[in-house]
Amino acid sequence: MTAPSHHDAAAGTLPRHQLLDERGEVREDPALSPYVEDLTLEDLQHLYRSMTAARRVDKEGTSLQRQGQLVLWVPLRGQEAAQVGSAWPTRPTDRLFPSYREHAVAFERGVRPAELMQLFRGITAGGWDPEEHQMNLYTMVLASQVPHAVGYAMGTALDRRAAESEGTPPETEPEAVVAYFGDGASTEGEIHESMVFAASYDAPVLFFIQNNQWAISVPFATQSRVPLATRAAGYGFEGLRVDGNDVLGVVAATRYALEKLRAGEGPVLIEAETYRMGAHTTADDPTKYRERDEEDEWGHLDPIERLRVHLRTHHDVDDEFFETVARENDELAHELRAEVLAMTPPAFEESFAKAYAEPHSLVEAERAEYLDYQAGFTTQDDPRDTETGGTGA
Amino acid sequence: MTAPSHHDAAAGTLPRHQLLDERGEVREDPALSPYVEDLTLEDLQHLYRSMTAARRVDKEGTSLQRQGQLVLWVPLRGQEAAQVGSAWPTRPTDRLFPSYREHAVAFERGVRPAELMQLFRGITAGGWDPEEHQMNLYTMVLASQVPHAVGYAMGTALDRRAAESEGTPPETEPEAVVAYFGDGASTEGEIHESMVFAASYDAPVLFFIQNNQWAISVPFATQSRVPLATRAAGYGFEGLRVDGNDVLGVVAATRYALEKLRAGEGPVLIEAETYRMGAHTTADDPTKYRERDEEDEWGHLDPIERLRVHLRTHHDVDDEFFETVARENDELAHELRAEVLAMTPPAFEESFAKAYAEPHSLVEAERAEYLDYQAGFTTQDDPRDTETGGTGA
Amino acid sequence: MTQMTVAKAINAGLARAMEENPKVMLMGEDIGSLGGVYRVTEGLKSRFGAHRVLDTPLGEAGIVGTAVGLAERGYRPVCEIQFDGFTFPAFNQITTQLAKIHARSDGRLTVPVTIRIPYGGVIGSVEHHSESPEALFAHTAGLRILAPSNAQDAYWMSQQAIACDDPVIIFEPKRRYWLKGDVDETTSPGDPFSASVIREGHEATVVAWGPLVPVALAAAQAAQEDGRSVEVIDLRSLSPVDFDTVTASVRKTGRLVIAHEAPTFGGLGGEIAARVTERAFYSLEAPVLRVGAYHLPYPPAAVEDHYVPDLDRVLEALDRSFAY
Amino acid sequence: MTQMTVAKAINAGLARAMEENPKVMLMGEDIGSLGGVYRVTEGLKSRFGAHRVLDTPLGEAGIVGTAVGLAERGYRPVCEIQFDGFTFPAFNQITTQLAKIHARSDGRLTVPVTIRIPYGGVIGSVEHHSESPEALFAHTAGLRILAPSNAQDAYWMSQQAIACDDPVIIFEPKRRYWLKGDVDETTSPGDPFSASVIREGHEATVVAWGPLVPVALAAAQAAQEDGRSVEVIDLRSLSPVDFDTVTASVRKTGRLVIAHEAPTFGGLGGEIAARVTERAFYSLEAPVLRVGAYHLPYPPAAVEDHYVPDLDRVLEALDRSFAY
Ligand SMILES: Cc1ncc(C[n+]2csc(CCOP(=O)(O)OP(=O)(O)O)c2C)c(N)n1
Ligand SMILES: Cc1ncc(C[n+]2csc(CCOP(=O)(O)OP(=O)(O)O)c2C)c(N)n1
Ligand SMILES: [Mg+2]
Ligand SMILES: [Mg+2]
Repeated sequence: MTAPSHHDAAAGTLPRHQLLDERGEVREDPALSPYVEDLTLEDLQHLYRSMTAARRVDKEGTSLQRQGQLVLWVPLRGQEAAQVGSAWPTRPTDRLFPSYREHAVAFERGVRPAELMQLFRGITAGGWDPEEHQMNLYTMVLASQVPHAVGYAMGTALDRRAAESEGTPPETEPEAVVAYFGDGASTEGEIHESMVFAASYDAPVLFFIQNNQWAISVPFATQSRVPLATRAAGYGFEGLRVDGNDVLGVVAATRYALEKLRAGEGPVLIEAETYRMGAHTTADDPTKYRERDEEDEWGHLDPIERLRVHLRTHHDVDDEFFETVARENDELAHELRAEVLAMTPPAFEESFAKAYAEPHSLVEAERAEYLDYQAGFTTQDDPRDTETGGTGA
Repeated sequence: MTAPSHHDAAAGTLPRHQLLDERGEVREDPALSPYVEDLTLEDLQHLYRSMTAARRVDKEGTSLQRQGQLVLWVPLRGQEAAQVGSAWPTRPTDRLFPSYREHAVAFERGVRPAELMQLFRGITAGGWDPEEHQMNLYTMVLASQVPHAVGYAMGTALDRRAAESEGTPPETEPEAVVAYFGDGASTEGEIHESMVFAASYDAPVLFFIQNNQWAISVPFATQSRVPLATRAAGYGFEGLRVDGNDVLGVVAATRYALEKLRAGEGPVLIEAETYRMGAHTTADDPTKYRERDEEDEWGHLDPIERLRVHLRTHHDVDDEFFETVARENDELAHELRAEVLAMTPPAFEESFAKAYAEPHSLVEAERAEYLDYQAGFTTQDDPRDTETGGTGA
Repeated sequence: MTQMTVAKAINAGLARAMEENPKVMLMGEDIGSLGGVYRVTEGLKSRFGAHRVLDTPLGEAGIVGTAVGLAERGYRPVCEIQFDGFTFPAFNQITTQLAKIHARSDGRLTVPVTIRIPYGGVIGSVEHHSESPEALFAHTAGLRILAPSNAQDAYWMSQQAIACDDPVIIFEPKRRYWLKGDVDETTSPGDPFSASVIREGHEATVVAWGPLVPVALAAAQAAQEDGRSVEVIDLRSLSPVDFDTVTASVRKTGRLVIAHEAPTFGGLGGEIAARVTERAFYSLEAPVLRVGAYHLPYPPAAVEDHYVPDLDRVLEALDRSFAY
Repeated sequence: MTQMTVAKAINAGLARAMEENPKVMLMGEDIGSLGGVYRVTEGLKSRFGAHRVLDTPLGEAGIVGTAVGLAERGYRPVCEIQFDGFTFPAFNQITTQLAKIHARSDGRLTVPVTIRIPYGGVIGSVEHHSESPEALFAHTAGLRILAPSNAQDAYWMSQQAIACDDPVIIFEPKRRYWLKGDVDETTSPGDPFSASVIREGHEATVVAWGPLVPVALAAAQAAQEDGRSVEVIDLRSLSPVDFDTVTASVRKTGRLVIAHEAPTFGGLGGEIAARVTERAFYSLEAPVLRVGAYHLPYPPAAVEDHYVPDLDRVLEALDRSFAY
């Protein structure tokens, strides 16, 4: 059985890599298998932990939103293998550029779930320190982060060049950059310009597409007749198609790509074929546009389930491990919930300090006006009338 | 000998079609030769006439600009085969969307040279009736015309669908659309979105790229590592690479593509590899950025010269024909010159009638102000101070 | 008269335009099966077919750019941009192409494309879902801009925009999508490109549009309770602006406050203030005052109420005006 | 003091910034071997190397978007947009990304990108080569905008923009590229984000920027010949605007005329008029008058002189102002 895919007919010659199949069995792939040969049981357990933790946090996100504690939540369920499998092989010095659903990537980079939820709590448009985690912030305008990733990658290469020409070749291996985007976003023109620039400057950037088959209500077939990995050849670099629900396959493909990037062999594109098992966001209702059958079919391809079966059957991992992980995840979610509930918004006044890095006469004047105006309300009530429209998507 | 190309190394498996080689000899190409089998001597002479006429007009354009009679001229020399070869096979009902250098295409569509030169005379941003010639106007913002072409093509398909569902299937064959753009413009994001939309809606559009090796001073290698025709596969449609200085090859490739489009077999991309033999525009100085050697090398590949040799050696066309054509072209240029010199700008006042199709209060008010203001000058002098910067590119 | 929400009125207006003219078609992200993220186009795909209600690929430049080509072929496409903040990838097509093709062709080509943009804030969402970029389009000649504030206008302006041979952008007041109002479906109203005095008064004028119209009305009401008679104008059309109606009001009242959700600096309020001051200089008892957002990116939802002008800010501006 | 043209001054300013800081780099179409279509970057590629002067692929979104990433990596990229009319493909990157990243990151990230845009008309060219889109950027918080009018400012503002930790757009007056002026390369001047009174007068103020500054000066000179004393302000910074300097002048003169090449409707003149009227209401003897282009696409070269404001239109506005 292979994963259902809208484009298998047109897929033609581009092979789809898979190392761990739907039943948790290992498959040999001459090109990619070597890249996971060294994985220890501990590694596998780490991957399992990360994937399940992300799923648990995701569930808490939806429930917090339902309870009015978040303005929105963007579920990732189903995409844990694609995200953890691509983030885990990166080094701390590599820089990652997410879209807005890459929670498991963020966690793998050390972003705390509560930090991340600040955005969805509606108290910041960011939430964590991109420098600390070498993980950029979420970007709501689809595809816009991708040229940034390319530019950043160009910068890493320029830095090495500068160091070498100063006679101080860096001892560390070259850094790599990962740009995440979705099947829908792949249509945006900025993706194309990013690929052209990356090819032109041999930028060490991995374009990592999570093709989760849907862009809100629009099926993948609307965006492309062929796998997106096929596009890479049109820019003169390599594109790989991988089962995105197979964490080993994703780890292997990512390691392969990162190796190429560090060797200066230009950009690489990976299309991880996965599935958004839940709603697009908490404002979405998938029953409007897709069949229950399709969801069920993909349900059998759950990325976590197959790793669990694999751990059980091939590594004798027993209930105790799984129960411990589940308990830890519950604790994590519990703590997260407490943290989220305790979050308070910054004073609006602080916004005036964030728009510009240097002093700005208009902002200063408006800040003074605002403070004056606020001071004019002597009642204990907040002056705001709080009529809200209460919708969002 | 093959045409020099920046990307031959990377060209890989994508074949480059050629039917008439640099020495005017016919080459067999199993896929494309059948598409020019029916060409008569008269057809070949027509192609020759069109190509040389365009070149003659082009020369006149440069000289008119040098004499201060045009604000700018955009030379096409070297691209006559690509342009005439792609325009000639189209039908009057097909719609063409040019960039800004497609003079020979325009002439082939019945646009008079003097009509076209109005734009470069600085008296209009258009110049001809797009409906009359089924030839859109020039577009200065690179790539912007390409989504229009796709939308127009979508419209032709919708029209047929509507006619069919009304039980009045059109008797004519489906219309096709041609979108022209250059190697430089191929990098713009709108090109990509155009390709995605065209594939998604099976739009009957031919993307015709004139890869003339340069985008002003930037060589093709900066835009792509591989032939642009390679990109088509990434969208799931066919891409053809053709010697753009070989008019037979271009005719054949275009006919092949148009046939596919009319059969409803979706978009096609043709990359015609050619060379801009002159400057980018009359404001440009190619000695700043490219080698004389390269120009000379391409000089040997002149699209007109090889057709002339072919006509002479294989069709016994004699001097008289060539002399007659040259004389006719000179006359054409002579008349054109006279027409250009006689052109006067429209009154500025007319601009107020062109911005909107329907009445507009602000425009009407400003028009009245303008007329009032003009009326305030009682002297015979034009009120304008005519200091101009006098540069342009 | 039928009562309906603003969202439903747009839906009904679009449906009627599609019924009456087979060349009218809808394009956008998620507008088909889903009916749009706000359900404004709900039911239209099943009613008119997938060839007239296109769930497009995800590219705004592609949407507007192909709409231009469809218009050149004789269609009347209505594009939905999912949220205000996602208009910018299409900015080039709107500004350099859609707006200019009629002039470029010396009047030979028309491109009757309508672009619907749900806009404005206070919906408790994340970045780029709450912006008011109308001024960025008003400055460009060749475009027309409408901003309905109620169901009646929503119903008719949708149809009038589609019928107009010029490109029209409709800024839809997304936080008012569920606001109900009476719609007269039988009598086709007058010029959409005109302002409307929706409450008479003689001591000051408030001009607002779209989502702030109810706020302006509430302010006038509150002012009346304080004994002040305030006239309210729903501007309705942002390009062109009906300066005659605004000027006439200000000549009568002598005071003007303009309220919009967009940041004040560089917003349309400046244009209105400047032109009205020029035309009614001797009638003004106070400078025209503007109430807008601050020169900051739209802030996080938790503090958006401090950013977007509200009743109190309009009242405070009226007070300042009266203080002159 | 060195005499140089505006173009040469920018070239020298860029060169100096590149010398002083190895992180400064230039990006754009044709800026390398060709030295830019206006030769503003002439010689810089051979001097600093192809890795610091990038002849980029032909995509404006790619240029600005990769510059953002380079800035996040610690570089200080200077992007050239070849002509005003080709800024729009990058509009999304400029408006939703470059402008907002500092705020989005709660001040953690800075993106010191400079964007150079040769702008304005009367150069006798074809469509999209003569536009003045400054208002479309001024409305967006997070950006700063400079508009040098002379060689001294061109030299220093280039460097000051690069040194600024915020994104800065420089609108370069392309028709004045060959205007010569003295440049003091030794004394670094003050705040670039301030206006400058370049001619004193007491009966009226004219505010202009960029290419219209010489026109404003000529108008003041002509007015003087008619016995009128006109003060001229070179606005220099379009975002933020130095309202203090303008207001102080208007408090003194009582009259203000604002001239810009952009269409009047929705242009920056409205913002200045509105704010100055508010701040100097009781000092104004006449409404603030604006001189701008008409609400039409930039017309063909043969008639552009009728579209772009010139000396006579400024004088006519001054006359109207004096007539109050
Ligand atoms: C430029 C832009 N257009 C539209 C949207 C609205 N929108 C948000 S998510 C989404 C679908 C994205 O699909 P995809 O890229 O496949 O990512 P996924 O949501 O599946 O992770 C859309 C249309 C947006 N955020 N940005
Ligand atoms: C969007 C945009 N950016 C920049 C320019 C300036 N420009 C005009 S022509 C040109 C090069 C175009 O190269 P190509 O597409 O290969 O066409 P060619 O000129 O070779 O025919 C450039 C950069 C433009 N017209 N539009
Ligand atoms: Mg998706
Ligand atoms: Mg070219």
